[in-house]
Amino acid sequence: MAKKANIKKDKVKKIVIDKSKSIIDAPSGMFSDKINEPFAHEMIVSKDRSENLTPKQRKRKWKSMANYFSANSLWMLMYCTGCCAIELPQAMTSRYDMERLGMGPMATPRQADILLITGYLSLKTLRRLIYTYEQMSEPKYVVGFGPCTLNGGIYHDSHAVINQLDQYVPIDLYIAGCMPKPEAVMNGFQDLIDLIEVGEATGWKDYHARYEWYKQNQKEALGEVMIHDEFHE
Amino acid sequence: MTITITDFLVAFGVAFCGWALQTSVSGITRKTVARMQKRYGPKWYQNFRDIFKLLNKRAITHGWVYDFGVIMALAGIIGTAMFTPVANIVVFKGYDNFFVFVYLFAVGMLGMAMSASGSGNPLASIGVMRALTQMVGYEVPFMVIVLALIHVRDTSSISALVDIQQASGWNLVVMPIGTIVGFICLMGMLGKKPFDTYIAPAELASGPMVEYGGKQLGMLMIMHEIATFVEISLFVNLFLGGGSNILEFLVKYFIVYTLASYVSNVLGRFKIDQVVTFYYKIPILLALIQAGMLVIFGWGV
Amino acid sequence: MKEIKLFLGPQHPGMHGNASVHMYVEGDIINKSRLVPGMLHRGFEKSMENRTWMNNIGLIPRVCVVEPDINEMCFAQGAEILNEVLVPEKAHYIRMLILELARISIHLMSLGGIGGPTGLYTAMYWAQADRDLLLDIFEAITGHRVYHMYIVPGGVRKDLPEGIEKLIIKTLDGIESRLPEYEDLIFNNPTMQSRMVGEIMLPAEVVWDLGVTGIGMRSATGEAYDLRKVNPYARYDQVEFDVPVATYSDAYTRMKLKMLEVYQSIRIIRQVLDGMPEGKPNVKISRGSALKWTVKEGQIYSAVESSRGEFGYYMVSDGGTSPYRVAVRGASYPQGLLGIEKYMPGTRIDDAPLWFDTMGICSPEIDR
Amino acid sequence: MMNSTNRPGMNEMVNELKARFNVEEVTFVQDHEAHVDLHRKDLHEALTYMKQNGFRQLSAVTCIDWPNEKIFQLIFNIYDWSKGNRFIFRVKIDREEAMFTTITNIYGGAKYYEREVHEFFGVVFEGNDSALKQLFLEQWDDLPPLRKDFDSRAYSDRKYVKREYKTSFGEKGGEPFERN
Repeated sequence: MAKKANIKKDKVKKIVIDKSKSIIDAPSGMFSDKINEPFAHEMIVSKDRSENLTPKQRKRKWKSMANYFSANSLWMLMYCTGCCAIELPQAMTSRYDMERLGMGPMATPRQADILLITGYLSLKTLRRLIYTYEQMSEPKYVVGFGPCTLNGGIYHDSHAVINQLDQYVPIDLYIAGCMPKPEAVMNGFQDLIDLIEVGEATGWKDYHARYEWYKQNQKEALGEVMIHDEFHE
Repeated sequence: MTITITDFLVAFGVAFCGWALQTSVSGITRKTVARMQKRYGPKWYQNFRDIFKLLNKRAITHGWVYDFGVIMALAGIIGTAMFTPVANIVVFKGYDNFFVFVYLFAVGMLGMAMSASGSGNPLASIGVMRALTQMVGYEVPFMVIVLALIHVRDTSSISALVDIQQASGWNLVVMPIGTIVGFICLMGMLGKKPFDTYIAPAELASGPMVEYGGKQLGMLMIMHEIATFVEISLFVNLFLGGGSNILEFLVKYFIVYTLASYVSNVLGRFKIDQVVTFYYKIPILLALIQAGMLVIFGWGV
Repeated sequence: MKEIKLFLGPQHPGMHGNASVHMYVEGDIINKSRLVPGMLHRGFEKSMENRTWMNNIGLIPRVCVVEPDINEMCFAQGAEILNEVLVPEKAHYIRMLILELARISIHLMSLGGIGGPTGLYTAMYWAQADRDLLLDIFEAITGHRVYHMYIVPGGVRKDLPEGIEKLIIKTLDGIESRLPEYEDLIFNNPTMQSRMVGEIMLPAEVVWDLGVTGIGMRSATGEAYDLRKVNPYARYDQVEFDVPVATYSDAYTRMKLKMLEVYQSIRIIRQVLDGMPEGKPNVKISRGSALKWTVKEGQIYSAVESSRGEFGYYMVSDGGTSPYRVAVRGASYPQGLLGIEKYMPGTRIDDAPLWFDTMGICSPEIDR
Repeated sequence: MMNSTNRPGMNEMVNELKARFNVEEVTFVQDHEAHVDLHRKDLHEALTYMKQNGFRQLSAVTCIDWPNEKIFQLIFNIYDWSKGNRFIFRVKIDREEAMFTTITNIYGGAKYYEREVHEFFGVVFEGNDSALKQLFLEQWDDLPPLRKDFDSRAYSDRKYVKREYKTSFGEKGGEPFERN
C-alpha cells in the first residue's frame, strides 16, 4: 500500500467537509471555539518555517507528533454490535491485513482507541455500548458502519433498534455499504487515519463539550442508562 | 570495586538499549510471523509507535496502589536490566550474580501483581493468580537446571559463567537436555503460547492488564519489553555462551527470540492446570536427569 | 474459595457475536451460568409482517449473519410449497451449489474460529483467507459477498455466469489440497488436542434433553440425522454424499466432523456441477409487479439443514401480500440458551469460549 | 394442501391420534408434515403419547395472534428423526386470558420457547415461573411486540430520533420522499 506521508491538501479538505455534515444537526453555540478549530492547514504550513515558532505553534507541533502516533497505532475494540462485523475478520486477516495500518484487535475497552459500531444497535446493546465508550481512555474514536448507524437502515421501523446513532455517542467517520466490503472498511480506516493525523477526529472532545446533550438523548431512548445485570433465574 | 556515576549511566544505557533492541526485534518478529500467517504484517517499528501512542494517551487511575505498582514494576525491571551482562559489557562486575536476577525480577513482578490487584477487576485477580501458579510451574525445573549448572561450574556469577563457556564450550553442548528444559521454561517466562494462560484474551481479556489503558499500559509495555530482554539475555548467557562481542550476542539473541515466537505461533493455549502438570511431568524429569548426569556422574563437564 | 461473578461478553474477545454469558465461578470452575441474549434483537418477525413477500427477501438473510443462504432457502421453499410453484430443475441444482458453498464457508470460519479461544491465531488467518476465496465465488454468482438475496421464490435470481464452473473447481481444489494442513495444525497439534479431547462433552441423553440438532446430534448419537438425508429438499436425494457421524461427542469430535463435512460438501458441489441441467433458472411466479405477489392461505414449517442443525421457518399466510406471521426456529436455540444454563456449569472458564465455537452458537439467530 | 400422504407411519399415527384424542382437523402440508388441530385439554396427553412413540425432539413452540377471532394459536412442533416425520400441534387459547399449562415436564427444551412466547405475546405458562421474566427485551414499556395490535413503526417513530433529510433529491427538489 502506498504510504501517504504527505497528506494531499484537497483530500484533507474533502474530509473536513464530510465531517461537518455529521455534526450539522447539533444545536449551535454548544461548541467551544477550540474544538472546531481546524489546524490541518497550519500544520502543513508550519513545516516550512519551523524555526520561529510561538509557544502556541510549538504546542501544535507537539500535538501533530502526538497525532501521528495516535493515527498509526489504532487499537480497535473487539465488539461486534451487528451484521457488519462479519466482514471485519476478512479485513483483519490475511487478504486485507489490517495490521499493515498498525491496527489490531484489543481485548478490553481500556486498551482500545477505536470503537467500531458494526451495524444496527438494539437498545440492549446501546446501553452496554455507552458503558464501553465511556470506559475507553482518551483520545478515542468511533466509526459507524453501514446505514443502520446513520438512519436505521433496513431496520428503520423496528421496535428494538435505534435510528440515529450520533444522537447518543459522537461518530468520527461513517463507512458506507450494507455491509461495507473489506475494501471499503480499509479505505474508511485510511480516511480515519488521515483525519486523526490532521487532528480532525474530535468526537471525544465533542462528547465532553456536549455531555449534557448526549446524556439527555440517551435517557430519552433508554429510560435509564443503568444496566441491571441481574442473574436471570 | 567502586561504583561511579559513569557506571550508572552505562547501566541505564544497557537498560535503554535493551528496550530499544527488544522492541525492534519483536517488531521484526511480528513481521516474519505475519508471513507465516500468509499476510504482510505491520511495519517493523510498529511497537515503538504503539508505546508512544499509549504514553500520549490520557491516564485514568484506580487508586494509588494501581499507579504505584506500575512504577514499581517498571523500576524493578529497569533495575534488573542494569545488571544484565551484554557480551563484554558488564557494568557492575561482581554483582551480576544469578540470584540477584531472581530477586530483583521478583520486585518487578510483585509490582505488577500489586497494581493489577489494585485495579479491582476480578479478571485481573484471576490473571495474577494464574501468573503466580504458572511461575510455580516453570521455576522448579529451571532452578534445578541452573543450580546444577552453578554446582558444576562453581560460580553463580553470570559473567563468570559466560567466560567459562567462552573458554571451554557452550553449555548447550555440555548439557543439551538442560538447554531444552531451559528453553521450555523460557517460553513460560516470556508468556509465549502455549504458556500465555494468564493473559488468555479469550476468557480473561488479557488478564492482569485488563484495566490498564493509556500511560500505565505504555509503561507496562516498556516493562514487558525490558523483561523479555532480561530473560532472553539470561538464557543466552547461561546456555549459549553469551557473546564475545556485541554482534555475536545480538545474533544469538535474535535467534532465541525468533525461535520462541515461531514455536508459539503454531501452538494453542494450555489451561492453567495443564500448564502446571506439563511442567511437573516432562521438564522436571528431564531436568532431574540432566542434573544427575552433571552432578553425580559428571558427564560432559 | 470465594464465588465471584464474571461477565463473558458482550464486549469480549472470546465471544462469538454480540451476546453475553453471566457466570458464577469458583476458582476456575463455573458454578452457574446463563446466556443473556437479546443484544441483537431487531424484531425480525415483526418487521417481516410489515413487508411484502418479495421485500422480505432483502430482510431475511440478516437473521443469521454468518450463514444467510439457509434463510433464503427456507423462505423460498415455504412460499413455493404454499403457492404450489414448481421450481425448475436447474434452480434446485444452483440452490444446492449455493447452500453447499455456504456450508464450506461457515465450516472454514468455525475451523479458524477455534483459533480465537485457544490462541492458535495462525489457523484463524489461514481459514479466513480460504473463506475469502469462497466469498469471491459468491460475488461472481450473486453480486454480493455475504448477503446474497439470490434464492428467491420461483428459483434463483439469475443464471450462473459463464465459466464460473472453472473458478469453483479451481478454488475447491485449492481448498481441498490445503485441508490436510488444517488437520496438521488443529487436529494433530498436541496442545490443541489437550484443549479439545475429552472436553465439553455432549452425551446422547443431553442431546435429546436439549433438542440439539446438527453436528452436535450426529456426533453424539452416531446416526445420520441430517435433514438432507431424512427429508431431502432441493435435489439432495439425487446426489451422493455421506454424513459423518460419531458416538463420542467432545469438542475434538465435533470439530473433526465439521472438517469431514467440508470434504462431503466439496463432493456434492462436484456432482452438482457435473449434472447441472439445462434450462431456465427461475419461473415467473406472478403476473405484474412482484411486489403484489400473494401467497395462498395456509401454514407451513419449512426446514433445512444448516451447519448448526435444523433451521426452520414456520410461515403463516392469510392470502395477503405480506406474511401474516413468520416464526424462526434458530438452529442454535437449544444449545445456546438451555445448554448453557444446564450443561455449562462444571466446565472451566477456559472452556466457555470453546463451548460457543464447537457447539455452533450463532447469537443473531437466537435473538432475531 | 393434501388430505393424505403415502409416507410410512404418518397415516397410522394420525389414525391413532384421531382414535385417542379430540382431534379437530388434520392437514398434510408436505409429505412428512402433518398439522393437527387439537383441543387444548388434550395437548399434554397427546405430546406425551407422541414422545413415547419416537417423536423425541421438540423443534419449536411458537404462537400466532388472531385478533379478529380473539384467539392465540399455540404451535407445538415435534419431530421424529428416525422416520423423518413431523407433527405440528395447534391449540387455540383465549386472547384476553392468555394462559396455558407448561409442557416443560414433557419436553424440557420448551423452557426458553415458552419464555419467548410469553415475552413476545404475553401468554402465561403456568408451571414455568422463569418464563415470566424478560429475556430478549430490556425494560420494555409497551404491549408485547409481536401482537398484531402493536405497531412497531409507530413505536419507533415515537421513541427514536429520526434523521431529517433536508437535502433535495433531483429536480423535484425538497419534496418529501413519499413511501407506499
